[in-house]
Amino acid sequence: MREITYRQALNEALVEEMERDERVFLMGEDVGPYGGAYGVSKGLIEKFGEERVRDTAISEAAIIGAGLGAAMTGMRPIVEIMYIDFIGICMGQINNQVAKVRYMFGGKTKVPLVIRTEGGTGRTLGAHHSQSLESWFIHIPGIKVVMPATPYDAKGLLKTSIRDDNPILFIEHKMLYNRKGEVPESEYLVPVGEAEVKREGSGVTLITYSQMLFYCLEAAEELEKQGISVEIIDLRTLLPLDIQTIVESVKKTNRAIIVEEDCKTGGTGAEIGMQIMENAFDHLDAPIKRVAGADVPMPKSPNLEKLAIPSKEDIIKAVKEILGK
Amino acid sequence: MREITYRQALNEALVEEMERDERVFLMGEDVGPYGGAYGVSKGLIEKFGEERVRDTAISEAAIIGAGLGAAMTGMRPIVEIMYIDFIGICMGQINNQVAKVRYMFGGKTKVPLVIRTEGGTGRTLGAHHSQSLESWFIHIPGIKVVMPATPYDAKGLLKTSIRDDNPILFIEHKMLYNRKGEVPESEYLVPVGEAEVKREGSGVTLITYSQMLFYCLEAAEELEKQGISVEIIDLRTLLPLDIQTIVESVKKTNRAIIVEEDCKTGGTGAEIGMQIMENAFDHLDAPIKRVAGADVPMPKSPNLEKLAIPSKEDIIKAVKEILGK
Amino acid sequence: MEIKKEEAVFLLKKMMQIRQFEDKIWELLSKNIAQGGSHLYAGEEAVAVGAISVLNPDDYITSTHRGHGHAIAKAGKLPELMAEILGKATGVCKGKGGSLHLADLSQGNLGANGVVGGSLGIATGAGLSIKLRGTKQLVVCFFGDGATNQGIFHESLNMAAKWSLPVVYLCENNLYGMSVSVKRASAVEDLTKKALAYDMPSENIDGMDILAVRKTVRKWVDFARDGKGPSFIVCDSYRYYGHSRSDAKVYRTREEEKFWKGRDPIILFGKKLIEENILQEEEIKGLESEVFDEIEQATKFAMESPLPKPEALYEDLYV
Amino acid sequence: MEIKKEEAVFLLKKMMQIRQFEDKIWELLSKNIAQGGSHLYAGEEAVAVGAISVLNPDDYITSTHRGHGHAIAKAGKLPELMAEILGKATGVCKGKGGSLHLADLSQGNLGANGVVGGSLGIATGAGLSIKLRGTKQLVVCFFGDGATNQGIFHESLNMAAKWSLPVVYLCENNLYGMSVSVKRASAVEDLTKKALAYDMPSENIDGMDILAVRKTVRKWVDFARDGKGPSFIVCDSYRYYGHSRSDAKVYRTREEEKFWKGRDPIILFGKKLIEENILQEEEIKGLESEVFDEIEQATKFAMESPLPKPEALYEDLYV
Ligand SMILES: Cc1ncc(C[n+]2csc(CCOP(=O)(O)OP(=O)(O)O)c2C)c(N)n1
Ligand SMILES: Cc1ncc(C[n+]2csc(CCOP(=O)(O)OP(=O)(O)O)c2C)c(N)n1
Ligand SMILES: [Mg+2]
Ligand SMILES: [Mg+2]
Repeated sequence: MREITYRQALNEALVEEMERDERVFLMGEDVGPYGGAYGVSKGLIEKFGEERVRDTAISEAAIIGAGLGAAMTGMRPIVEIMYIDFIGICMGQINNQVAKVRYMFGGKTKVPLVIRTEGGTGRTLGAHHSQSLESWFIHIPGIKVVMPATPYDAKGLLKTSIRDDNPILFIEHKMLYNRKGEVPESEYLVPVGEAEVKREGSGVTLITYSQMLFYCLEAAEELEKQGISVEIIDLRTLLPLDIQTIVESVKKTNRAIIVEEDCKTGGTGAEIGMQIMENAFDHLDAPIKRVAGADVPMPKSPNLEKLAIPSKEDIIKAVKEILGK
Repeated sequence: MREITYRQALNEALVEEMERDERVFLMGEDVGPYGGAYGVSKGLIEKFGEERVRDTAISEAAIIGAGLGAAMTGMRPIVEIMYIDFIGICMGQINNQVAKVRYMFGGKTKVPLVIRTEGGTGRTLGAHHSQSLESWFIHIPGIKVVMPATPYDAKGLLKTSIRDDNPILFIEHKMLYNRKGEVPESEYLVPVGEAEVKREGSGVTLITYSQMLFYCLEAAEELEKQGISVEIIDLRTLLPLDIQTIVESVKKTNRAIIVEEDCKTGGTGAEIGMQIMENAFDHLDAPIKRVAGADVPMPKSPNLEKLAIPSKEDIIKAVKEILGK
Repeated sequence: MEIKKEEAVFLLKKMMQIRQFEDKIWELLSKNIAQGGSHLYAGEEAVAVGAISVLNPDDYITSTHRGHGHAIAKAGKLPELMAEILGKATGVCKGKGGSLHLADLSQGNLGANGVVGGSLGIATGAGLSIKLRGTKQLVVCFFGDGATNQGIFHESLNMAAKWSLPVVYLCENNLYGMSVSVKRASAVEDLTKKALAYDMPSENIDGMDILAVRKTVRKWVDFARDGKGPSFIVCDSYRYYGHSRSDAKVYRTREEEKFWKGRDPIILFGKKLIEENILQEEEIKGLESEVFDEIEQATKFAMESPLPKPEALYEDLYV
Repeated sequence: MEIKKEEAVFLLKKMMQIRQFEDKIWELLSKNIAQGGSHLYAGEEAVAVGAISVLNPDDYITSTHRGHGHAIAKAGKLPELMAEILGKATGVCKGKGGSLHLADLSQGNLGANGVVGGSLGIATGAGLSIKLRGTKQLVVCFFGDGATNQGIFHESLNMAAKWSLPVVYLCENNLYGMSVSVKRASAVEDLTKKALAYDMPSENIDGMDILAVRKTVRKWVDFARDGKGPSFIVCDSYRYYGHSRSDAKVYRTREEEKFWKGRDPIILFGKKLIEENILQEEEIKGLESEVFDEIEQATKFAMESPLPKPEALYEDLYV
């Protein structure tokens, strides 16, 4: 199968859905001629024109608010927040408006809105351009949170997200844009809300998502050489959480480690861990572990930045610990 | 000892600290002649004048930003966000600026800023005036999160928070303002970061905070009559979490239930539960339970609002379940 | 006065409906039958009724925390609105929204909002949607004087002006945001100046005079429909009740209240209609008692309606 | 020209330091010695140097994502700044901040900011602090044209104007916010209009002419120090490099770049000084090579400095 980058995969998803449905349009900072800060929307303005590919002012709150208003009145907007680090500025709009209008209004409206953004560490950009804030959003009933790791999932999930009638926060990862992977030429969709076992194994289940998937896969390779078998689940969607797939795996391996890039305290691993405890306590042979980011703002120094997020070695160490090796 | 309300206790703390230190001032919407939406700052403008008790425009982002700027340059501001529901509007300022400047600047500044706000359900105000959003903030390294339940703790913790050189999110509860409790006439402080065992017991540990403390206490009374002994920990501070006090209790009771008013998924109970698992797994005789709010925006209807948060009955039921009764 | 009798009756009655509706809510609040917060619109009727009366049914509005008046003016049905405020299953939002979240999408009311300034972005996006869909609709975005100090107000006006969106931004200046006067909150007292930052046309009018409101709003509605873009209208008005139930109104004088009540929009319009021989005193009395009956019926409906079923808690969240 | 030689040398040298510093950073970025983002200030030197040169040492500034120039102008030491950009332990923020977060509290620099508009509130609060403490300090708040479309810009200006705070809001209009021109982002091209919404005095000046910048900023600094309140200055300028390393600059023409480089603030000022016989060509050359040496030394210091120790990860978070 052909291999394309995560960036290209996302770009194809945008193009295909905009061709398919003229209610779909894209709006955000520098999404036009510049093609988006990470190049995902390159070529779109040439293809679809200025009306459907709209460069906005640096006004995150109005971007989200306007996306919502358009979604409530017959359009299917995709809005972009350049870095998830800036999403605090429009958190009021996302939490109080986007996520709540449908419920507050007794189900009498729907919000087919995709908020595309980008997060994670790896480019030594410091504390305002390296955050992983997904856990705020799994605490907001009314939205869904999607975080693809592979080009295949990126394309399939973005297409599905655009067709979903619910608001979706779609979080890409800055270190994955250049990563290549197999993506079919023909159309396909990946359902929102389904995790996937990306590697089968028997000794321990690693539950992860986004960039950390690749750290886990590398760790698993190395562990295999040492005779340790690891199963890896890529959540792909964080809300709703596919707890069933997780529990099935944990029932098999009896051990779970959550590997997450965000700050540990109050992070996504806490919720995932609690749900495992609530659903599979009797199957656990050891306490669930979290391999997570440090509880600090992201430091600039490249060495500290690396230290602040899980490494392959951290994962290997945790696996060995949980296995008592 | 004399009994005063939570509102009065907070008011006294403000007065005492403003008298003690002239760098302390209060700023927010309707904090002046109106005395604050819930009356906490009544009488302050008369006592301290317009310079130190400042009514602002409805500009939450600038309120926080200005509080930060003042804190970095020699003042000790207390700023008020009327409802925590609106805090999304200034989330960017809190997350990126307030919490991060000290670390980003290599420790070369400090931020003695108290952000007072109010949350919780109980007045059938609907989805924009009933939220419990504390879990977002335990995921922000750099700030502390304080949530007092009793008048005693409200006063002692507010005074300590004002004297703390770190930024503190101080969350009051709308249903507690009128609640009375013992508060000494003479000065005292309650340390930030320390939980308290509010009721000793042996069968199960209830871990809770803010309004839910009283629900737990009532449930414990009733359970006692049925011969079930419950220990209750009031966290009082959510970040940093006093995990030691929790673990000590769980080692004794071998069972833990977290009772929280916020939406369950991604809530504070997830983090507390995971920390118990990480620190006391071998002492657990049953899976940790969460009694938590429903994963929905708060509905207006009084009956649905009640259903959406834990009730005394829910707590009793969970205790019996965890004890296998 | 260029107004037909039928139209005059419609306008007068709508204003009376709002007034009596609000007085009734006040009564229900005092008796603790209505719970929670309700920000009452009494005194400002000419603004909502005047502005909305020049719209087409498929035009949109966005409303505020003080939204009963907008909802009633935008073809809202009194019983369902009253039921919603009481949190009943028969309410326009099935009892999930309440006073702060009255919305009726089927009537083009994109919703009240518990957050000051919370609807500004939505209105702007609805305007963008109209432009992209190429219809002849437009949006009237209501908000208070206090909301003009919120960041999103500025971001929205800039966006709408830049993109020439069909949105009329209508500021209800009732002199206070809760307890803080415009004078104490805003660097400019003349709020039309805020539109200068966007080269947006703006006008300040008497919001107690329904005909003035209609005339001005119609002008800017036509402007928007002609594709000429957004506008900013400031309507001076006054809320009769306190901000909410617990408000002791220490921040304003009884004289000021008297002054504004002396300019009551309903009385003013009624007098004018009598003077110009369009309506007779008795007809007005008749209307008043018609409305009285409607409100009584709405109240009865609301009070007798059931609360939502427990299952409703988890309904209506996702599609 | 009313400027003493000593002062002229100071100004020219500061501008040269910034220019050469930025050119060096560009070189280090290209060689991947400097990593991450760096938004370079080259071309805009007259703004930072001109404005900051009229301040007292205990006055505050707040800076932006394009903050190297402000930091250097506000008495920042080149080696520590360079080290910070490379993430070294000897950096002014111990390597934790980086290019986007240069701050030096001891010099009154309240910090650069990775968030557009992120410093507006801080500057306003510092102004409030000055007022409450009753000192004679003031704040110059730098931000870009793009930041004027952020909500907090408006909230801050309103607050400062209402409370008459000693803050000079200084907009560096370099025609673009990343790739989007002022024309495409803002409803008004003349950004001084944004101050009309707050009755705040404002002025638009040539940001390539350091003497014009000094004259105007001094005027508004005096105004603020006299307790007359805030002001809004728009300095027209141009950034020579792309927004960041990866910027292909598709949104602007090479002619436009040429035009602005033809108005280079350092060359312009140097020429004027020669014309007016304040400095000789050789002296300028001498300054340039002095600065060259300083930059080389700073670079050497930065490159040879150690990275932070692993323990540093958890230091400096709480007091
Ligand atoms: C963002 C936000 N801040 C504060 C509040 C609390 N609050 C509710 S109404 C109000 C005053 C609003 O004033 P204005 O916009 O003038 O509308 P009015 O109430 O006068 O109709 C305030 C401060 C809120 N609902 N939302
Ligand atoms: C809130 C926010 N939105 C978007 C960005 C991404 N970004 C960084 S700089 C920039 C352009 C800023 O333009 P301007 O304010 O004119 O400053 P300039 O870069 O031209 O100096 C953008 C969009 C950001 N850092 N913060
Ligand atoms: Mg008002
Ligand atoms: Mg710019």
